[in-house]
Amino acid sequence: MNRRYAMYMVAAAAFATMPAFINPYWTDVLNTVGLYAVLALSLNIILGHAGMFHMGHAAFYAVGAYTTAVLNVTFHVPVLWAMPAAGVLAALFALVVARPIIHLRGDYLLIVTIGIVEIVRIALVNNIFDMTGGANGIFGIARPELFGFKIRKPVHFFYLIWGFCAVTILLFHWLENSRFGRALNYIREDEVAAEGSGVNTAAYKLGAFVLGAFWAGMAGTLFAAKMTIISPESFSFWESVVMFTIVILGGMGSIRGVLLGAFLIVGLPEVFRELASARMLVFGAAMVAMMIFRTQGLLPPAPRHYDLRGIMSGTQTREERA
Amino acid sequence: MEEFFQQLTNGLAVGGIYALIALGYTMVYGVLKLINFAHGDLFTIGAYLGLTLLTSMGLTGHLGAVAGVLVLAVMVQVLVAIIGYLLERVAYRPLRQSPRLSAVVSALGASIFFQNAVMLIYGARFQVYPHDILPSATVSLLGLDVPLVRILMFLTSVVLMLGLYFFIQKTRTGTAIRAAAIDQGAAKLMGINVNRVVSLVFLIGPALGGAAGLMVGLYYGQINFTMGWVYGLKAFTAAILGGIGNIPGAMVGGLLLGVIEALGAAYISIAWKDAIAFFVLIIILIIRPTGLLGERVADKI
Amino acid sequence: MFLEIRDLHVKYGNVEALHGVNVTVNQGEIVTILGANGAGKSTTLMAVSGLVKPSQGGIWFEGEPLHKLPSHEVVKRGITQSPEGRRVFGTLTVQENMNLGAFTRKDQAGIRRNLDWIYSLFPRLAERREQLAGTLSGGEQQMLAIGRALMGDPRILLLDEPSLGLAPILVRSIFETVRKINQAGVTVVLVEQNARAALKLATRGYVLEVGNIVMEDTAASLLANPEVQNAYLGGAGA
Amino acid sequence: GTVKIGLMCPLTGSWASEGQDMRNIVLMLAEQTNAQGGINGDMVEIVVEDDAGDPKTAALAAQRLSTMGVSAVIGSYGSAITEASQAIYDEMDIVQVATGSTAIRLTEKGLPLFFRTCPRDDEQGRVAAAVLKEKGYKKIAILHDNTSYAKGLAEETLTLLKSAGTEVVFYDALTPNERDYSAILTKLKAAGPDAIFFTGYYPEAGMLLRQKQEMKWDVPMMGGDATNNLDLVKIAGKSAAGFLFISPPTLQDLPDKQAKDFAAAYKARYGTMPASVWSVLAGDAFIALKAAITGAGSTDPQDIAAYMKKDLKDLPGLTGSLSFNEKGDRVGDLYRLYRVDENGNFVLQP
Amino acid sequence: MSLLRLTNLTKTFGGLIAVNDVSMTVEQGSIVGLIGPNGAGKTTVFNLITGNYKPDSGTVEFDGEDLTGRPTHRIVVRGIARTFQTIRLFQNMSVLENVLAGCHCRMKSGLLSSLFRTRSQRAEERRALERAVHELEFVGLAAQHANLARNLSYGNQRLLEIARALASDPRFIILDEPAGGMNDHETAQLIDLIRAIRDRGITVLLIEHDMGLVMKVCEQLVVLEYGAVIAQGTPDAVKADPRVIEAYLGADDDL
Ligand SMILES: Nc1ncnc2c1ncn2[C@@H]1O[C@H](COP(=O)(O)OP(=O)(O)OP(=O)(O)O)[C@@H](O)[C@H]1O
Ligand SMILES: Nc1ncnc2c1ncn2[C@@H]1O[C@H](COP(=O)(O)OP(=O)(O)OP(=O)(O)O)[C@@H](O)[C@H]1O
Ligand SMILES: [Mg+2]
Ligand SMILES: [Mg+2]
Repeated sequence: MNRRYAMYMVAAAAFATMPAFINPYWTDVLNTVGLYAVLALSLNIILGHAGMFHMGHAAFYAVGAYTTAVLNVTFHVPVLWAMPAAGVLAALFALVVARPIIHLRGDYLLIVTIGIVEIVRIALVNNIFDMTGGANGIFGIARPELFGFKIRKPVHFFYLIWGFCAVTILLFHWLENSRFGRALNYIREDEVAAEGSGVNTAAYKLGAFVLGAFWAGMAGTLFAAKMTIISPESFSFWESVVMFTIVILGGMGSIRGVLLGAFLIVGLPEVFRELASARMLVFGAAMVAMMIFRTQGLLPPAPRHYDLRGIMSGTQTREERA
Repeated sequence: MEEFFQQLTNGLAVGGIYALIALGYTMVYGVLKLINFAHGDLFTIGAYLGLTLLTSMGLTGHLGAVAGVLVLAVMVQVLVAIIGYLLERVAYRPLRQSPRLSAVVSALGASIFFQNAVMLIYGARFQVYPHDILPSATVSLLGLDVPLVRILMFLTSVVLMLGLYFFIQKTRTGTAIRAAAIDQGAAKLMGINVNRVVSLVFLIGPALGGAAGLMVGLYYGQINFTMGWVYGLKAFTAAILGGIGNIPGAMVGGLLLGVIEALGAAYISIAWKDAIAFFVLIIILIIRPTGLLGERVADKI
Repeated sequence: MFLEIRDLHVKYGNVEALHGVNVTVNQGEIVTILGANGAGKSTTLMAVSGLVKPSQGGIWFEGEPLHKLPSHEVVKRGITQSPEGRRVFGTLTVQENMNLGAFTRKDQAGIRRNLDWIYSLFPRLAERREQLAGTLSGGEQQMLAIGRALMGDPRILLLDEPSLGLAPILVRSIFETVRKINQAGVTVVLVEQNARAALKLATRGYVLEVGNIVMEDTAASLLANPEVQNAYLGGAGA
Repeated sequence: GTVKIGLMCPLTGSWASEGQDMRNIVLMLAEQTNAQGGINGDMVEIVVEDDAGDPKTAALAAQRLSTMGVSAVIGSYGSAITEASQAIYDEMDIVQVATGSTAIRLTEKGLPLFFRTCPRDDEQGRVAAAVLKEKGYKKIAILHDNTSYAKGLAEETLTLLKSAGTEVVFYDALTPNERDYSAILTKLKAAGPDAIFFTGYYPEAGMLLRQKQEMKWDVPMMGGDATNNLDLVKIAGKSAAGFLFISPPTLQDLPDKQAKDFAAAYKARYGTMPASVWSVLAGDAFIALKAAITGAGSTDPQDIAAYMKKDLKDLPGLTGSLSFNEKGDRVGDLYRLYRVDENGNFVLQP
Repeated sequence: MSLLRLTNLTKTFGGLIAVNDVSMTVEQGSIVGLIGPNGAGKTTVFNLITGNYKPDSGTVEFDGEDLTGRPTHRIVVRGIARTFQTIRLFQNMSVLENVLAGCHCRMKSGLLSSLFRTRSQRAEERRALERAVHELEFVGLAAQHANLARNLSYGNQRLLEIARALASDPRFIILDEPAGGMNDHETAQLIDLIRAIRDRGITVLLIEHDMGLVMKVCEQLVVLEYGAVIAQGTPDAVKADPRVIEAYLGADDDL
């Protein structure tokens, strides 16, 4: 176990030195990857772990980004200070909209979540509350500052975004290996049996939505800060599809898989830039090919480890299993 | 009041097309439990193939409008059916035993592929069907002038729906399709050739989609490579609204969606039209969680 | 040879479940396969029906290699199965399930006759013709699964634990029915946990242990065999 | 050495056709320039990046162009897309000449290196209101499509009409990329306008014309400059007759030789004409940059920008003469009124 | 006072009366069998007790408390655990995790303490693991703890369901055909297990068609037919009841 952690640490450290070796463009590509990684990790809680077909995550992302933009541009709240507010508002929104639909099954939930993201987008385009700037969106969002340092260049954002991503990975890893994380998996596997084992399935499903939305809302802050201008088309149904694809292609419920998925889904179209007009054609074919090649996702979740030393009265211990 | 009826016919005309695409969606979904996101693009392909055949072969010139369009429709359906069949073999069959959502992602990939393939082959510009192929006569209905073509399109949708419904409910092959939809293994034990059933469904569904594409091309005239995405999403919504997997449901859902959109645009706001439609959908699903005509089998425990 | 399973190996992923099973069934016999949980009994039946494919060896029916046929062709040859876990079509009615059992048949009159006979066998099903199969009780579903397999007018009937979940009175009538069907000329392969009843009914029996046939004998000898008694009949014969 | 100029345009996505025309035009002009000995003896190299008509992709494309040593970038088409890239070019000291981005605010930010070859929405709104008034329409219906551009124009016109005392009986937005607008037309008809002003793009305008005729409703309709596209007539067919639109002049209406030569060369090379004036504006951007680099004798972005603002006056371009003001906006009266005649030709109105 | 008391329970599906005015009690510390022909309504009675179905009328009282209409997960917390007639395990999770599902309702840590892995959360997790392993050892599946549930044989899957139910620390356990698909040998072991469960102080109510098992372990039997109770009493008395013989057992032979 410790050896594994050490390996992850080394890999993370190596990754942290990346901006020194690549140009700002590729650094910015990595930033986009990181942003989608955070988003997909938050969707993974709902889609991967609880198994709810949610294709409307961009709605929560939008709420977070617009909250940030309005707080910053209209009320001059520093961008990073707006982050908790963005999360909370997105979570509240999730609480309100998810409650009545939580019992819907599979594809019915899927279309309803698509509906929610479309309604949000249309509301933004139509300048709801006279605050979202309609189709123009909101521009002039200030660059974030951290301890007096102005985050401006791609390399600055690299550390902001990937730092946030690292924290997300750690916390979600803990969450996965807890009562909460397991309960979501029970619901995914068999809802009736989960309820019959004493899991309050409705509450947990709602909890997954609220947590996922909270995180997506915070990712919205990062996005607003990075772009300095946001508009409704950045939160279309297609955005949700991209996040959805990252989770499924990477491997439902697998943090490593979702990270890899983010690299591929966001990174490949950039790699294919040389192909000009044909790049999306190749990308589409690559998506099909990858899915066929790894039908369970690229890196399906590894079984959880339980340390049974001192618990098993017999001779068998964790090591013997391996 | 006249405006209301006018809007109703507007809604039914649009809804008829949604319904036709939704039928294909629902067929495929019924058997494979697969949301075939590429279905909308098969619709686009139908529209483009129709245009190519129309302009290259001059069918309507040689055979006259009615016969020409019918021959054209058959050719388009056959071609799109073949593409649908190949799609299933290449992108979906290898995923038959995998988690359902894997196939959904494969479908999304296929959709991107088709959309861009059409763009590369035909160009990104709008393409336009020749004008005046269809008769421009209008029929007086309840004091309204309704274009004849709209009525014909609507009737075509209804006839296809009824035909499909009887095919699924009453014929031996239809029963086989329904059985394979529930449990493929058990269906094999009944002596059903499941691969053939799936292939058949992937011939019928895309053929319907292609027919709808041709219809849109002929009537509205203007087609482009992204149109399938919008229509596909609408049709998926319609299928769910009616209860996915259910053939009359797709019809009812499609028509209803068209009417909701028209009335929403007329009496609430044009700009919020789609939001209103989704809102109504959500309310309906909250009340009836498996759609209007969807089966509601209690989970026997 | 009527039905012959020769050196059958089946793999699930990387794990081999059958390691070379040999079973022969003569026309008109009732052959039973006994074995503990997970021994591979259901796997064997599934292989005959063509739902799992052998990695080695195969199955021959009247000299024809069945394992090379897709499963619907196997059914056409007259081999039907009442599978483990019943697998009724939950969202179809009882009657539609029965019709599907006769999917490969064309003789309408024969189908009618068969249907009446099965409904008289299981009056409960006749009462519930229009009920969705998924809402039937466990035992009712079991009746439906057996009835559906009989609707195929089989030459060989494969039964996987037909008595599972049935009330004692019905268990008896099921075994009685199997005997009658057999007398009418249908060959039967029976997998049962109720080993005693199965052996009483059967002509011959096989014992399967973790993917290998370990015993093969006439039913009477197996019934008298102390090893069999110990392992499958709950100790010394009652 | 070489002069590197970037081109950022939508090669994929919904606006791919505009982007592909932009690329064709700029590549052709660059080749011609190189054939004539380049700029100041240096060959021109065009670096094309796809922005997919999407702000996020545009930001990445801008980052990428910034790392390739370009001194100026042409593009892009949509205002929101251009806006997502503005800050990046500004921070990297690169001249940007937008081509189809008409949103007012783009040049109100005071970015020193930003230019555009298209006119602004407020200019067009002013012209539109004037034309509608001059034609004597009393009750006007305004329809837009909720895109940033069309809505801006609609709002601008609405304000001007209202302040001039003209009654606006209808104001709403349709959803672009649909096929059936009869529900909207039915509602419009019930409002009883003398004329419809549609500020959106040509595909929807074409469908509206077509379905308006099918309803046998012959109210006059006018469009903004986004309807200036030959495909409009292809889509609308005969029903396009009588349609009015305001726009910068189309290629064939420019009397000067440069435009005529360009049109001939384009047709010879690509087999068709550019579909819209917007892609031609990318050609103007190239011509302006070429003149500025030649004139300034330098590829330094500051020098180029300074030259374009101070010294570049009345340069003959494809769409008329090119000059820029302090803000980077193109100056001059660009808008003309067009009418579609019975044969589907765009006829310049006096 | 009885541990479980059902009073005038009725449940219909459409026109079908699946459970018809059933009243019965289960005493603390007993093993009671619920038998009857197929489709008599036995499983439905279980579903009414555990809140999977809501009764049309009648009440379910547990330990003096009215549980009618409560959500299932609340009922589990009160101390009623169950197994299912058709096995419902979390097929793609490990055997150990399946049992941990049972522990869920006895744990407290929520979203935040899980997210931040607090000290009390870790301690609680440790205790749950101990409990889960204990239950696996109790049913004899400890060696399989790391296997996926779906890779267990049918009989072992049934045992795993029992372990999961036991891990919720119930006072009352209901088993729906626990011996289904088991041979005589395995059934004999199951009988020992059921007795051991009772010896832990847990009251048992079970449905079973294997008369051998029923006669050996049950102290009390209730017989349903067409949704109604037609007999109850000791196994010997019920076995001799002509109505039960006619409806359920059939003519006596050595089956
Ligand atoms: N779909 C499957 N995937 C993986 N392994 C399987 C699968 N089906 C069966 N097995 C394994 O194959 C072996 C044989 O299983 P099979 O179901 O044939 O046994 P059986 O004799 O019918 O047992 P039972 O009495 O429990 O029905 C077992 O070890 C089982 O775990
Ligand atoms: N959800 C449902 N919808 C309709 N009918 C149902 C439903 N659940 C059960 N039934 C019917 O109610 C009756 C009682 O079913 P139940 O499952 O309780 O029987 P059971 O006594 O457990 O039988 P078995 O011993 O065969 O399992 C059956 O006739 C069944 O068909
Ligand atoms: Mg078995
Ligand atoms: Mg039952």
